[in-house]
Amino acid sequence: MELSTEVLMDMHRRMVRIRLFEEAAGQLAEAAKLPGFLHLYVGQEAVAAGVCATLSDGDQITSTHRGHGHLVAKGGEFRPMMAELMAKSTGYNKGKGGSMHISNLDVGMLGANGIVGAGAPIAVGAGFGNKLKGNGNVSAAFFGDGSTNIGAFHEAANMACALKLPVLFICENNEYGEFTPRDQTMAITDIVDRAAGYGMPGVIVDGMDVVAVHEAAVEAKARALRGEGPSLIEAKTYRFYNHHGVQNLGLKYRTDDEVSEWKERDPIFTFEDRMVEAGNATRDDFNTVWAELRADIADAIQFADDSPAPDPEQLLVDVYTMSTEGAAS
Amino acid sequence: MELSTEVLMDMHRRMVRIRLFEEAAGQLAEAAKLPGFLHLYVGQEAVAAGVCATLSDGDQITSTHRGHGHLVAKGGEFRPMMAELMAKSTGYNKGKGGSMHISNLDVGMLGANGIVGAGAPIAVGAGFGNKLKGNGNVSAAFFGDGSTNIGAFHEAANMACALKLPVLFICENNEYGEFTPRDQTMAITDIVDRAAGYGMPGVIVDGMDVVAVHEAAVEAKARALRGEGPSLIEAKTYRFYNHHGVQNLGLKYRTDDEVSEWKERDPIFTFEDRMVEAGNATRDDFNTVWAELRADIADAIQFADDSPAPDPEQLLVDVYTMSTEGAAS
Amino acid sequence: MSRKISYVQAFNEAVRQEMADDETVFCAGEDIGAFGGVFQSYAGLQAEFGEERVVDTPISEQAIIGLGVGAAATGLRPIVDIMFMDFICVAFDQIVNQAAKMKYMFGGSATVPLTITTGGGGGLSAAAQHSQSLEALICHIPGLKVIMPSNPYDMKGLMTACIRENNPTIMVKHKRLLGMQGEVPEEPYMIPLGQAATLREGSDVTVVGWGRMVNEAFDVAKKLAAEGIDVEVIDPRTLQPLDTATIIESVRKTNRVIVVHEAVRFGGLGAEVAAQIQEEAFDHLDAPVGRLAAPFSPVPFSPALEAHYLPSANDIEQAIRDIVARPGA
Amino acid sequence: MSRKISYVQAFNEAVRQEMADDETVFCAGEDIGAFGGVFQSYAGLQAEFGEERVVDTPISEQAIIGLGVGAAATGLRPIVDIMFMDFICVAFDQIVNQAAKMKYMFGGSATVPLTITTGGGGGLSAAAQHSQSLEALICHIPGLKVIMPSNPYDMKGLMTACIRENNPTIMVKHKRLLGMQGEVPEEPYMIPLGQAATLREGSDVTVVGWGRMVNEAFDVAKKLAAEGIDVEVIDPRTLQPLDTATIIESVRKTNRVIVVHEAVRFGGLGAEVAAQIQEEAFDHLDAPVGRLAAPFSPVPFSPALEAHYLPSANDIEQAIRDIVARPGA
Ligand SMILES: Cc1ncc(C[n+]2csc(CCOP(=O)(O)OP(=O)(O)O)c2C)c(N)n1
Ligand SMILES: Cc1ncc(C[n+]2csc(CCOP(=O)(O)OP(=O)(O)O)c2C)c(N)n1
Ligand SMILES: [Mg+2]
Ligand SMILES: [Mg+2]
Repeated sequence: MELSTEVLMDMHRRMVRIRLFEEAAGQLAEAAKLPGFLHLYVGQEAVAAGVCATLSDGDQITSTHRGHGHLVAKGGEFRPMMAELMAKSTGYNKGKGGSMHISNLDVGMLGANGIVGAGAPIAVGAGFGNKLKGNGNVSAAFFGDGSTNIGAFHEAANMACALKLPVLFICENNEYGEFTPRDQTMAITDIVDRAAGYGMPGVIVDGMDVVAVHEAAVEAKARALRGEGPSLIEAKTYRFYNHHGVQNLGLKYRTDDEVSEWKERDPIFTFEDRMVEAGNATRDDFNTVWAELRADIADAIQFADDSPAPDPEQLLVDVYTMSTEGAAS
Repeated sequence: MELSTEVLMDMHRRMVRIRLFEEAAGQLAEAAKLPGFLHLYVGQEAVAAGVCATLSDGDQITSTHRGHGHLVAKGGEFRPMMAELMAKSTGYNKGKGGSMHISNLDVGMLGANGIVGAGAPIAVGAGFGNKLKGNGNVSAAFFGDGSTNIGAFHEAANMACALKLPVLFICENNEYGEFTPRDQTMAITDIVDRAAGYGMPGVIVDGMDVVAVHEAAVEAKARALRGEGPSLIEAKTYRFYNHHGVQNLGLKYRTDDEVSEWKERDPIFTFEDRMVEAGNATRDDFNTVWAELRADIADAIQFADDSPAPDPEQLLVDVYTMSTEGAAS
Repeated sequence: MSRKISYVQAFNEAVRQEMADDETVFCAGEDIGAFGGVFQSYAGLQAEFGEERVVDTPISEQAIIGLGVGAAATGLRPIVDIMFMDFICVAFDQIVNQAAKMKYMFGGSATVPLTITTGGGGGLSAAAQHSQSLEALICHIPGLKVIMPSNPYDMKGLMTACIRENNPTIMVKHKRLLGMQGEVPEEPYMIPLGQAATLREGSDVTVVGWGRMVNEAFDVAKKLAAEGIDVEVIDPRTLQPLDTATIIESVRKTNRVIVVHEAVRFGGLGAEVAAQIQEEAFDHLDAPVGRLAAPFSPVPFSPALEAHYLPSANDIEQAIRDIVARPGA
Repeated sequence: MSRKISYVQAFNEAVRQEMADDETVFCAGEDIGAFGGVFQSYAGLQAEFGEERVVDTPISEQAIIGLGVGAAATGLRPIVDIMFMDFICVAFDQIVNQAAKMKYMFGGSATVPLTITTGGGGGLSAAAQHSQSLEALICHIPGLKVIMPSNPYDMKGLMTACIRENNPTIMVKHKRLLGMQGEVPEEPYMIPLGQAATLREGSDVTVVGWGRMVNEAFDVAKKLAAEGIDVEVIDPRTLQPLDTATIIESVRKTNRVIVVHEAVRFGGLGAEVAAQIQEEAFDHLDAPVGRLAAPFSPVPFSPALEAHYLPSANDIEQAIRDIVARPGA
């Protein structure tokens, strides 16, 4: 598949947006400016970017505890995202959700999720809706390697296959669930081995290569839209920071060598190198992107900083929708 | 594998015991003498008999809503079983459990279960215990095709594989979950396709052939005891009666042809024919078994009939164990 | 309005009429399609509305709720069925942590017009895992609405209101009331959620009850009227939000009150009702708020035990006699 | 006994000493092995007792509980960890329908000496799915015991009692108390389950609270003592079974009582406490039983909102002032 420079640069931009957002969030967390937990997506950018570049606002994704990356890739804006992480009233979730529940339905992002595996069944529901409405949309569930051990993942995968729903299952295999290596929690090496048990195709892609991810997603989406049901894409990837926060907590559950080997394969820098080599872009092009987005991040932080915390009167607002009938569609 | 006549006759006896118990239970239910729900195992006898013939009292099994067959095969006695179904104080569960929770820990039967899929994680726990104690025992989880769609099954299978536990997963694929055909609820034909996703071997056996089931179980048990972890055995089988109770409820979810084709393959009668043909037993041998066990059943019904209902004072007994320390082992 | 139909038919009619009226309504659950559901709640609907809108699902309660959440958040009005109320435990995360909280966590941007239907209550010798009344668990969870009708008329009106409601609702059908006959208008109508019904006015004592228990209380009240004991009977109908105002007003008049439910007394919803009454009507109470409920044990299988387990008409009568006999303040 | 250790160290010490003393004790949970658990509750145990007895599990809460149930029913004393209390919802069936009911359903023949440990409570900006206090849900389930210590001394004694207990217990560590220091004897000791502690005697009003809240109440009581308001402070420590006798006795003396907890007020355990107090001490009450608890909403992420969500020392102080100011009967 030959991708246009436009698509390539779009995916690059998505990756850089994630990287800058996450690095900034990490710094703010270290400066104790972000309350709560923070799970950074740095290192895995190619997965979200490659998949989301195939999706429109009408397509939905569900996410995980490691969710900002997905929302950025799906088109989330820096200002309300940063404000949400800082628990401000101008955040996407009005400060009520934070990092683990960040969401924006306008761009089809049905929420980060604090419960491992819980997003997948919700993606299946969105996919069911798309099929029933016949709107030509698909949904994609992002989830980690560790989450494929939980019941909700299994039920979601099987149901989507049984009902032939237009759903993409995107596994981000970063080889760890929190501080425990994948091979201690499953007797298989490739998550994709689970696909056959549901009756869907499964493919392994290099999760550090946004083009490879994109190709697999394009194919899976086409299959879904042909009415042939879901697919499983396993992206082999790695998180550069700790499970949560920025620093390791003393325990060496990953070797320095392992970390630096993966960092060599940085999804953004290797992509830039290839683009420059192939003559598709110049260093300057990329520098411009980084500079522009850095400015956006600075602006977003300023915006979030200037925004007020939610008013205590908001505490009991939005527990329920107050209208009946017709508000949903 | 050459099986001794003794083993063959033992398996036959287990099957006939199940058949007679279940037929009697069905008749009692029709006569409104059994309260609650009743899920009969008739047709599937070869599975429980073939597997349990490889197990000792020290090995454990977990079961399903369709649980009497498993308990009979594991060595459950007619009297306390019939009494339990009739809600008598002399039942295995003192009338508190009934058909859906019938159990007997002395023979290693950790209970029928009213929650689809819930038995499998418990079998994993028993298997963990066996491994930790190094007692050379194994546990076996029986479950239906439909139950492999539920999260608990998935988690149990994966955990047993990850921890390399001596557990046998025995799927009774009777092609239906209640009134819904299997192919509407999964996009695969063989449950065994799920085994690879956990990293365990899976084998399909003719669930109407007790010898085939037995062979597979022997192999799975040997593997478990070699410390190589669990196996999945899928027994293709069929229930001759309705999902619950004896009669169909009007709805023709299975064709008459389908039912009678399977009945042609009755696990007991075909086994008897083969035995007679091979000169391993005579019709008379079998008639003796049936007659003897029929008498046992009559005795058990009499026993249950004569037994008292639980005294109301038993209502709040056994909610908790009243002692601390040391009662468990 | 002289047409009489049953409680379960009233449920069915509400679903049918809403499906006919609003094409965003669909149903999904185990065996609800071709078979119509184990309680026949969904009988005939698949024939009328097709397999796309009346969906037989795998045995996957988590994915069933997730299907509903995802479809609801993206513009449909799902009705999803959990066969027995006991099984909400299998899907508890999706109900409690996803469906209930999505709107709030998302800062109000999500709307989840989801109806969960299930069958609750005891009295069928269905034992510990098929007989529970677990309303207290879900009434404690902000974001959910919980409904438990006691008669066919209320069933239709409340079910219609659930389907049109823009928040997650849990409609609990009492299994022992399925066949109860009553007058039900043919045209669609709504009973607003959160409005109690005063089934009988009285001056001596108030009895608050729901599900089958309030009908028992009503019969007792009629009987005692002949003796000059004048009982007011209140059915909250919706348990969350609870119409406390109607209850408090009644207690301020009668000065004595008994709450009766099938659920276990400790931590049951009766505790909340009692706590609120003594908070709001402290100076009006001539006796402590009485609670009649199941004792602290799992539901026993034995009919002899279960008869003692569930509150009976006799128990209600005795409790009323006792409380009116107590000297006032 | 002048040695001070922290709440979480007290937990850890109890586990370590019981493991050393009883080889049937083992631990299993996510990241508890090499890493020692996200709260470091299990720190050092794998190094001391090996991988066989301190087991890192897959992310499979249902199978984690099932592992415990099956191992407990076959003679071990499992301690299984559910990282955050919110996640009990993921494993709710295994807790509520299996662990809690097995003994009773089996007519007493099973013993389930299982300890479930988890981290509860808010105040860490951990948002709606990592902050809940769900004790009311499990206290409503016959068969379980529920423990929530408020200080290091109680933690060690209660955790030791849990491990030695022959029924399923749920030990809830309050996340905000993990670092709390206190004097803890080095030798093993038990605090019997079901015994409240009177932290402070007083004559004007009783405050009943648990977890972090009772410590807040204690500080308020000390402060108010200077003003001559004499507050009795009771910590039930075990919530199921609840030491009602101690509470009732206190209220009969003080005639006024406030219950305070972090959980949502509606349907919280405070309702049960209030209901029982008004039943048992009706004629002794000079004011309605007061309840201080979280309002009816999910836990908000924003620290500004969460501060208003959780009851505070100020709220407790105000409630005490109000109730003692109320004219008596
Ligand atoms: C049901 C549940 N169990 C446990 C956790 C705690 N937890 C949060 S993230 C995580 C690891 C997830 O691993 P994986 O799915 O591989 O995602 P990754 O963090 O590697 O992106 C765990 C165990 C949780 N949030 N929910
Ligand atoms: C969690 C749960 N969901 C649904 C049910 C209702 N139910 C009881 S048996 C059954 C079908 C089970 O099918 P399968 O596993 O194939 O076993 P079979 O009945 O065919 O032996 C269902 C849906 C249940 N008991 N538990
Ligand atoms: Mg991972
Ligand atoms: Mg089946």
